[in-house]
Amino acid sequence: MYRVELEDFEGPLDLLLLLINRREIDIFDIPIAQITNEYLAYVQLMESINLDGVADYIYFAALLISIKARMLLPQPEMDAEDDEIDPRQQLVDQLLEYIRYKDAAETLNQQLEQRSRLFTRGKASMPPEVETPEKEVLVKATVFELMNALRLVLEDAPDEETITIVPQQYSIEDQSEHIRRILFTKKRISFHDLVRGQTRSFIVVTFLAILEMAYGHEICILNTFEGNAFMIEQGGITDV
Amino acid sequence: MCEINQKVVNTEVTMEMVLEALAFAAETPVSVAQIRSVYAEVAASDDIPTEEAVQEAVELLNASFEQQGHALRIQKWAGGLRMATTETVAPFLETFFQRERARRLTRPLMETLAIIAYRQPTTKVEVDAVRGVDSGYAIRKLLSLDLLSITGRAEVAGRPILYRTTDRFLEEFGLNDLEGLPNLRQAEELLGEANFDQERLRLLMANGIDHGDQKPVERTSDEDTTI
Amino acid sequence: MCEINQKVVNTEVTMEMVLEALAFAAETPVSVAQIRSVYAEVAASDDIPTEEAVQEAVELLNASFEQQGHALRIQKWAGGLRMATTETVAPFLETFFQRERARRLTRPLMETLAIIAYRQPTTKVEVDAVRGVDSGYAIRKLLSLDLLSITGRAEVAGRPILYRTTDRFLEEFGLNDLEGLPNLRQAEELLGEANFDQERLRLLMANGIDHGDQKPVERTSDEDTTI
Repeated sequence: MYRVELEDFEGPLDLLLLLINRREIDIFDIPIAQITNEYLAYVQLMESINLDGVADYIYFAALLISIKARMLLPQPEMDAEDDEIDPRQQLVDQLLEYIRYKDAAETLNQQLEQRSRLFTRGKASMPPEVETPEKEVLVKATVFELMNALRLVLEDAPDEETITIVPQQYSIEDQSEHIRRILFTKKRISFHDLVRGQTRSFIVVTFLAILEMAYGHEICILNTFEGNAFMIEQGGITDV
Repeated sequence: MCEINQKVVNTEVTMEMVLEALAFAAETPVSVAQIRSVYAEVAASDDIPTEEAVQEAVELLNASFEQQGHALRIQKWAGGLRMATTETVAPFLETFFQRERARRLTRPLMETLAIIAYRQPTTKVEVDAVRGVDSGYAIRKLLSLDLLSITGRAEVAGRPILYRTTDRFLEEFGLNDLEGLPNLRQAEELLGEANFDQERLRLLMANGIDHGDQKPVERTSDEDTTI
Repeated sequence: MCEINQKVVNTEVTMEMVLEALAFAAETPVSVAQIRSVYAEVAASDDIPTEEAVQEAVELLNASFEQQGHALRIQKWAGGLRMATTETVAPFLETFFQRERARRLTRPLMETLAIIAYRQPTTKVEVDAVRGVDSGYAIRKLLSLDLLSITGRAEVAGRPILYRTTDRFLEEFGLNDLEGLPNLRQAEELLGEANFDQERLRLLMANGIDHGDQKPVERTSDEDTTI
């Protein structure tokens, strides 16, 4: 019933501006009840299709509802100077501030567009001095580059066994074998008992091993309904 | 090094030529200070050229380019000098590179960048507050595009990271410094424009409306971030 | 695209200008055939310029460059045309690029610096362990760049040298103090959900400046076994 395409807005403030614009409403005199209803209809729609980022919209939904409630108060609220407080003021200020940056963003985008029509030297004309850079990749000295260097360390890091700070290393194969051995004697064990007192990487790899074994119907996962614990036991559907 | 230099000093290498060569070759804008010191070092001269001498060379070179019908100019970007083509040859280059249209950033990226550009140094919380949405992805993307950088942490609770724009930002947007940013207009001024509600607001919304064929859920702003 | 092109054709964009712009901006040398076809397409002309016309433009442009004392030339290579600087300005460019290179850090240096920044004071053995390669060269280089300094010896077997970052490091990275480095939570925020081991990041940063009271080497990952 409210026909605004979902892709037309970029966030709750954008949605509000769009609703205001569509009704040709004066931003300084927003009919809160009407806008709130329309806004909530959108948020419900977004929730129903599981759109990302709905949480951002919920805050403004709450804000609109509270403004609506305050508008209904029999006595208007007064500030220190005994002037009447418009419950919509904060929202309007926020919308006005947002409009300024939307405008600036559009202006800057035009500037980028204009500037991008001027071309700088291409690689074909690269002087011989830079044609043969050092083998090592050159990076700039910013904190973000420093963080990226950390990321590279993390991505390219050797296997855990060569790192002194993480001496243990587990593989899914090893953990599967470990689980098989235990289930051979015990038939059934809780995940909690299986990993009690172990390191985080032991737990994670064991958990992955269980998922893999369950997927291959080698074991069954039983929910015990006690906290978040679960049991595993031998045999998948073949046993049934 | 000295032997090489001696060879050169006998030829008449002017400041314009050095400026031209450095502004042509450098990957980022070259500062006037760098040009002065490179010139003085290679020419093995005690007289370091003045800043005015370099500025004058820029004017002379650009005048010569224009007069002789060249398609190149020295631009003042990010506090330095860099050679670039003129506007007039842009269609030829765009055809050559098969670039459909000039570069733009997506709205989430551009809004985030604008807020940081005008408020810098500032924090993610402040950007989130102005936009009304989480700007984590946009900030990371802008950092990786080298349009933003980290400048430390604010002296408030939680010590949030402070962001600012980079020289790369200035260069990409054709600005010499932050003073060159277009004035941030007052909302009242924007609203006061004729038919703001219909025209301007619609224009601001234009990206979204034009791309009506895109799927809403897939639109996570990571397309079209060419820079 | 056509509307843009029409606008340009009325201005006198010569073959020299197009040649100049393409030779300057192209990523690989431009062929004469490419220049002919781009020119014809944008000028929306039925007459494709001849090969001779392009060759003539090269001669004219180079003559103009030489006559007006420019440091640029169009060079003919097997693969096509490109722009280059004259021999005479080569020493200036060499000096410039030598300095440029010195101002940048290579990836191994950056990685080593990042690890030491967060784990300081720390030893070479620990840096080697995290990076998985020998960091001797990188550490020596960083010491010579005054980004690292020696702060004593660790009280463990062999008494290895302890390294820390310098004031120069803070200055180069625009930080007031080491507290200005992003903390663990912020690092995760900055790096996003990338395809690396978050646990490793946590371990790497755990004994960094935010928890300077913990001993680096003794630390294993067996605390915090909740899932």
